Amino acid sequence: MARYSAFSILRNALSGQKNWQRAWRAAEPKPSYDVIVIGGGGHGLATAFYLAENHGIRNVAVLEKAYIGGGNVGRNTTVIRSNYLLDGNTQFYEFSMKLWENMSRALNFNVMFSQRGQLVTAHSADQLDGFSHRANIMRLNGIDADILDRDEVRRLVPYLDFSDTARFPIHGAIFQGRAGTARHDAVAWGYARAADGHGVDIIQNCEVTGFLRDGDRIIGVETTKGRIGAGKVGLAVAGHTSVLGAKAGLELPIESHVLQAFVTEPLKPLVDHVVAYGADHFYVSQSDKGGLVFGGNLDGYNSYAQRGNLGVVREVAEAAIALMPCISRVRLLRHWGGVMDMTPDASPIICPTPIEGLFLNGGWCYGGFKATPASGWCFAHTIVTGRPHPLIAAYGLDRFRTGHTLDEAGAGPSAWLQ
Amino acid sequence: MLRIECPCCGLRDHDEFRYGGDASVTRPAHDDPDPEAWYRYVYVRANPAGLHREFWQHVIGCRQWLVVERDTRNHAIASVELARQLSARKSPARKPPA
Amino acid sequence: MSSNHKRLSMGGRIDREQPVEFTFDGRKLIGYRGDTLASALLANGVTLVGRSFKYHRPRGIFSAGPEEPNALVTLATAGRRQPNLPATTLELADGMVAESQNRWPSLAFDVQSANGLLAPFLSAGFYYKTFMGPTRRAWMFYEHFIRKAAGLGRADTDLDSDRYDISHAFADVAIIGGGPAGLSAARAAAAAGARVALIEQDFLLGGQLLAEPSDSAAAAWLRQAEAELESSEPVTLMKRTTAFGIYDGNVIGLVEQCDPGNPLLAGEARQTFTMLRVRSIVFATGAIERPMVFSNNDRPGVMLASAARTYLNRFAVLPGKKIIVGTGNDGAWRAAFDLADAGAEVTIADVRAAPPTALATEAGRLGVMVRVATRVVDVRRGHAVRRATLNGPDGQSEAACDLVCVSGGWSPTVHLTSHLGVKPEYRDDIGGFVPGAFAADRFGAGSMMGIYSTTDAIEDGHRAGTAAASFCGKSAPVPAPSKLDLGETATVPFREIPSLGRGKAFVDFQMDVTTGDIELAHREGYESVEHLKRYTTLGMGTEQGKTSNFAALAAMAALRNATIPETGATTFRPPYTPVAIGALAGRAIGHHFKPIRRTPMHDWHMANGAEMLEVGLWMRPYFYRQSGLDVNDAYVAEMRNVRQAAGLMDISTLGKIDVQGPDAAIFLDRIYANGFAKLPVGRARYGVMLRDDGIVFDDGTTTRLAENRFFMTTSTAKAADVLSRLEFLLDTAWPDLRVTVTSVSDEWAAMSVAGPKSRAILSAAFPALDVSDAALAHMGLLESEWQGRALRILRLSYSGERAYEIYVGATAGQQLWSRLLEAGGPLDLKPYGVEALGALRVEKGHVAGPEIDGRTTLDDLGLGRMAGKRAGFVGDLLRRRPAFQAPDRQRLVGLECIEEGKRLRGGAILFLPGEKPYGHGRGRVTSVTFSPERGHYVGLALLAGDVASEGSEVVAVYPMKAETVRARIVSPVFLDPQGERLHG
Amino acid sequence: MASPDFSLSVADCPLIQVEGWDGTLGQFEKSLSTSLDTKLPASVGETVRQKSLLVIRVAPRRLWLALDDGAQAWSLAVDPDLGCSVSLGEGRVRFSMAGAGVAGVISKCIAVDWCAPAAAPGRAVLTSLHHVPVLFLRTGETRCELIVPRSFSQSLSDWIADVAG
Repeated sequence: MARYSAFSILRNALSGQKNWQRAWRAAEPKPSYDVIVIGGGGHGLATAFYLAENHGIRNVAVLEKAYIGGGNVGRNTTVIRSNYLLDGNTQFYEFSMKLWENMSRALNFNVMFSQRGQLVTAHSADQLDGFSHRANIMRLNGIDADILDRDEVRRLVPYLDFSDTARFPIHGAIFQGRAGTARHDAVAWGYARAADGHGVDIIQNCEVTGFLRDGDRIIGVETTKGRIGAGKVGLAVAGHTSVLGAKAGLELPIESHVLQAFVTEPLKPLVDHVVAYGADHFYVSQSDKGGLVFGGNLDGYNSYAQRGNLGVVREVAEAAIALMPCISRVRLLRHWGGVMDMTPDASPIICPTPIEGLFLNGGWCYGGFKATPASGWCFAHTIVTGRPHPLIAAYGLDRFRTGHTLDEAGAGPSAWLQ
Repeated sequence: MLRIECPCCGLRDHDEFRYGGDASVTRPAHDDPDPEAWYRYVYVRANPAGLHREFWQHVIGCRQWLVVERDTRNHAIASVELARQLSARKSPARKPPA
Repeated sequence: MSSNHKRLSMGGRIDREQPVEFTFDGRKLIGYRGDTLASALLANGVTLVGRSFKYHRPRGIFSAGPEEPNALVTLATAGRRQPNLPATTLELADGMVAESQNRWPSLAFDVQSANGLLAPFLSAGFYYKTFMGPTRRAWMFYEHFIRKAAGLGRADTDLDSDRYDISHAFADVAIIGGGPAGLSAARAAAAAGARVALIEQDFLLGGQLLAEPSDSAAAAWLRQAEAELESSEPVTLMKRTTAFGIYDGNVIGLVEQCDPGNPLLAGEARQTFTMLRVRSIVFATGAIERPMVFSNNDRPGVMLASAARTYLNRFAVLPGKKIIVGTGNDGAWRAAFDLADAGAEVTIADVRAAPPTALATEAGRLGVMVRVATRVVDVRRGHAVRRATLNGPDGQSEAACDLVCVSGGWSPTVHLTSHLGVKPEYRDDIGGFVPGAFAADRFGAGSMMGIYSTTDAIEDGHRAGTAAASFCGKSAPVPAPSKLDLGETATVPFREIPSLGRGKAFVDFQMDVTTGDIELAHREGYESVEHLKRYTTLGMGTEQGKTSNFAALAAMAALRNATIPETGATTFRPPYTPVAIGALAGRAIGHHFKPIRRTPMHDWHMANGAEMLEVGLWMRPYFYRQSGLDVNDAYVAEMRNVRQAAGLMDISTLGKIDVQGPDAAIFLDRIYANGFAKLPVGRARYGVMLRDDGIVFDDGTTTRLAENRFFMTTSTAKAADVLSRLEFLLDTAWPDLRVTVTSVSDEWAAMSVAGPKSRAILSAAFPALDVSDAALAHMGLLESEWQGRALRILRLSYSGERAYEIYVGATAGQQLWSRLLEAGGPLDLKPYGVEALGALRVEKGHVAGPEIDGRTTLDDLGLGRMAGKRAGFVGDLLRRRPAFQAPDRQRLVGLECIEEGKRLRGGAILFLPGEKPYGHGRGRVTSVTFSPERGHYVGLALLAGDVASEGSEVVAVYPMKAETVRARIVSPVFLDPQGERLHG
Repeated sequence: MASPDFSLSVADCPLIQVEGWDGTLGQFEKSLSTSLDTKLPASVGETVRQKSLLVIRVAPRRLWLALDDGAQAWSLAVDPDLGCSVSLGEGRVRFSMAGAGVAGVISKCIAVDWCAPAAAPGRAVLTSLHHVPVLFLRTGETRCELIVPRSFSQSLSDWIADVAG
């Protein structure tokens, strides 16, 4: 794999761009692999990369039913943060943050991780107390966090609504300076290219239609490109975990729901941070191309359709203006939906499964993008050792039976309310 | 915007309704002592990519809970019924007092 | 140059009687009513209009519609700034101030056009390959400059001074597109008896008919159709209205622009967002002409052939005098003929070896030079074209020109149909994508279905309109459509061939994506359509690739040596054209973002110094300014007054539910963790409800009013959720229970009188009532009437003091409130707010929102004894799960601060003395208050059960204020553990 | 507020809700019909006027008895084995709207088709206005009423005034 660098750009510019190589090979399946990862999204590709990079397991295939990065890794609003409250979440997401901080260099692919800082507005003293609790936990776990008062918020983001007509006046905010955004497609492509560099086969247009078994053990998969044997199989198809899980005979506490994302026309720099509205469902950042990228709440009913409803579009627009009135004249360019695995506690599931040889990585709800590197890292470890990596010990499937749920919002087991 | 044909109120935008999730799971009897039955009722979901039976309450209208059959791939609605009628069919109401 | 020197003296659909003054980059110019900004600029000879996104190349006007990739401008009226608008869709208005964008210092001389020189380095995706060093945060440095360079126009941070409306509309049939097919469909559907909404984005109906001469048969047909529809009762004509998205449930999102020719009156909306709900839809969205791909095809002076014809015939502008028309289909010949007829010197370069002879004959008649098997391969650089290079059978030659018209064929506008997942299908015979199979209630008509002749489109629209009406059950006989034959010949598709020139050949003009970028993407393996788009940014501009999609697809197909269907199709997302976010929000802005709930005593609070607090949608008194300077002073004073005399609190926000029926007691027994069946009539009981997963859901008191009737209160926050939950259980799980639940939250004004003097105050306020302890014991109920309204007095206490909750009909709330203050005044009765209420309950050890946080069980909150050995209630089984029984499970404790001059804070993390303060600790402080009783801060906490022994110490750590405080674990009941004050 | 095209007036709204149990609904309705001396609306959205009383079916087993403002209050005895009643009149407010512009104002408030049979004069529609449950009563060609929860009434009348402005 030729390294990317300023020098390589220069050299190729002078040779008319004719000498670039494929970022990853157009691989066709071999008869069998040590590990098959189903799902060519961020998590699946990261898993394959860390299998090779951390564990030296290179006889690996990533099977993608369409094209890599076509699911949620390429549809999300790209926010990366590590501001989690509960023991089991806090450390995992901070580990992920640390991997993000070195990702471009580790992959030799610029994923444009931009630590522009994220703030969530608070609209009452009570809410700010709640944020302080969170910030205390973050600090006590070695994570940066700040609490801002109204004036500090105003200095940082003067374009928010500080007027008398604000329905929910801004009281303060919680701020994480190391939070930010990344270029989502680049994450998929960067992992794909790096994994490919280690010999991993990335096989596109290869849909898994069933599992091969020897007794209770999974020994491979049926695909649209034929049968492929595998020592172990990892499932990383968040959004469609139930569909593939059912083929393997897994019973899961997952529902699929749509979360919409929105982008505006490209503008000169306006929003320098990631800003989330604490009084309703809205968060926004500005991409490097200049579009404001934002989102809101789930559509609120089970869905596998990658599209959203107009009611939510309207609610998101209302919340957007409530937070930053100047967005009123900005025009929405495009909106789309992603299918989320929603779990009853809004925390993910990464673990070995009751079926031997099958490992599960799913249930990412609307928070999967920021977890991509840590998820891949820990899932690879889990697949190799057969035991959960310590950082994902809390993400077992069994927790719903035992009550060890990780419900950050306390919203309860109705997945669509999470 | 989904449009749901409420058997009482007619065709309405779905934001007049409150979603109640999977209606194919059976709630154990109130005094069912089997924790596994409750675990499955609360947590385990088939989550089909296809026809899904689900509860909706016309909360801003007649307040009736409905059972809607909807295709989760394209939101086509196949049927809408009053949940009370369905549950009464399953467990007939007690006889009126004499 | 004189103004409007490119304007013809006759023809067009502009009103020469109504001149319109506008400015472009500070230049004052004149156009006419009926112009777009683009047509007016062309009429004035302005050809350089903007700069491109990445290379800052000079760009002119390319199209005559919303597909415009190049001529983006900013409307720069103060307070109404609006960037990135296609000049081709802006209806010219008096006083319009337009500016070019993405250039500095000026449009003609732009510093960043030097980017063009760097182009070899700025190939697609170059940024993925560099800017990774030297340090880990290097990207943050580079990104700063990249962000500044990117973006197109600048948005204001000022408030939007315009108004937007939202409206709900209904029809049987929506017809999207007011061209020949749409007009014909509307006439048919209306004749069949359907209620029709005809939606047209332009300010004139007609679609492609507007490109026909204004004195032609087409114009006459159009006038007749329009008149007929205008007078047709069931037809609503919606001009200046874009159907931006099709959503589930046959809901269409529309945005209507106001007429810029009429200044907005006060209160009039700039745009109206309409949610149109229909039973069937006819898509008559037309087609968009494709560019041709050759070197420097982005230069000002290169224009779509259909656009040139539109500027000529609709706007009476002759955009060039010496014109080359490059094409491969018949349609562009008609443009060539009209341009020639208007006096231009025209040469047609047709890639086909043998175009139809009829066309060639006509060309000869009009003096149009024809070069067959010839294509445009380059145009000379500059701010406007001067020469074009043609490649034909005799090799390359150059030709002088001032306009190059291009037509690479047509792409049906399938954007809207694909919003709901109808996949476009490629049709080889027309060389384009048409919608795949429609659902039964959707119909397509005209050129969006690949039907390009006007005669056929009218016929097709008629068919679709009739069918759409019939779907709605409207089948009155429909007369045959009036015919219009423009004599078009069939459009034969041709396959794009790679550019032969040397310069950049653009596929996506706005995003500066070239054929080279597509080759590079292919070389690097980004060959699926979605990868191609994402890697090159193709189609990501404001026009969403309306002109670029097909050419890119064709180029990738050629590179992959695949057919177009094998290469794929892009998925179009709403909106069809960009929509102002303000329009989507309508009037739900400012105070109207969410409705406000007011209690019956709201006006009194406002008039009497209450500082208000939002709780959900409710406004509640936070504290009263007469009690203290700020909330911290005030709540302690209000608290003291309750403990020493009496306080009056507005508790109308509590959820209130009327529960009735022969089985009401059985029902309550199931939904509460504690029992209610044996509750005597006239008595109240505190109850806790669990969720199915065993976590505490809500708490409140329920009073038995009669054998079959209970009065339930819930927390303010959970009122709606509790009611729905109860209805859910009754409708779905226990339909055999004869019980009904009704919200009576709005029915009752509720107020609490708390404090040692409360009984005396009640006696004074209600002299006719016996409120003695014998008549009204703790947890007792007294029902009566006051001023003709129902009155309920419940003796309940939240503060730990003797207290009464008084419920009266809402219309009498404010009156009773005043009466109580009047009667209680001599006894020091004073109002208190939410902050004091919270403090009082903490002192008494009652749990509330911070403890009932959706993660705690009955046992966690020290309420396990309420359930005792009961079974069969909601949440019973799952509350027994192992995690909830663990010895280190966090449980409710009381804490008191044991360090002089320090305080506890909610959100502090608890550690054992000597333990390193790292990680999640042993628990947390949930609620605190200064306790006037104790003289220091006390708090409630959730603390690991294995270390929570009363009397031992913990350390409360609060890093956000760098505080560490020692505290002692005590009973959570800080006040009167025996409950004597309830009777004091 | 009032203009030639649109007027809005606000008044109290005496209202009683009655409901029969599953299984004995027929008996309940018969007895109710007798005591009110009128037939009852058959389906949700239908109304029956009896002197100063408007009977509205709001759910399959639930009726609202709305009295004209100022009419004499009355009490209603319901056999608890057949059903129950609860007074809701203190908690509701009645907006009366009229004028040539009323359909236009309503189209900016609620998703109800003014021209549909379900919204014809004499019909009732339960729907939402700015997320708040309201009962729309079509009272004439250019008149209608909204019965709204009292706690939201100020906010909703402000909303209507704003959209009508």
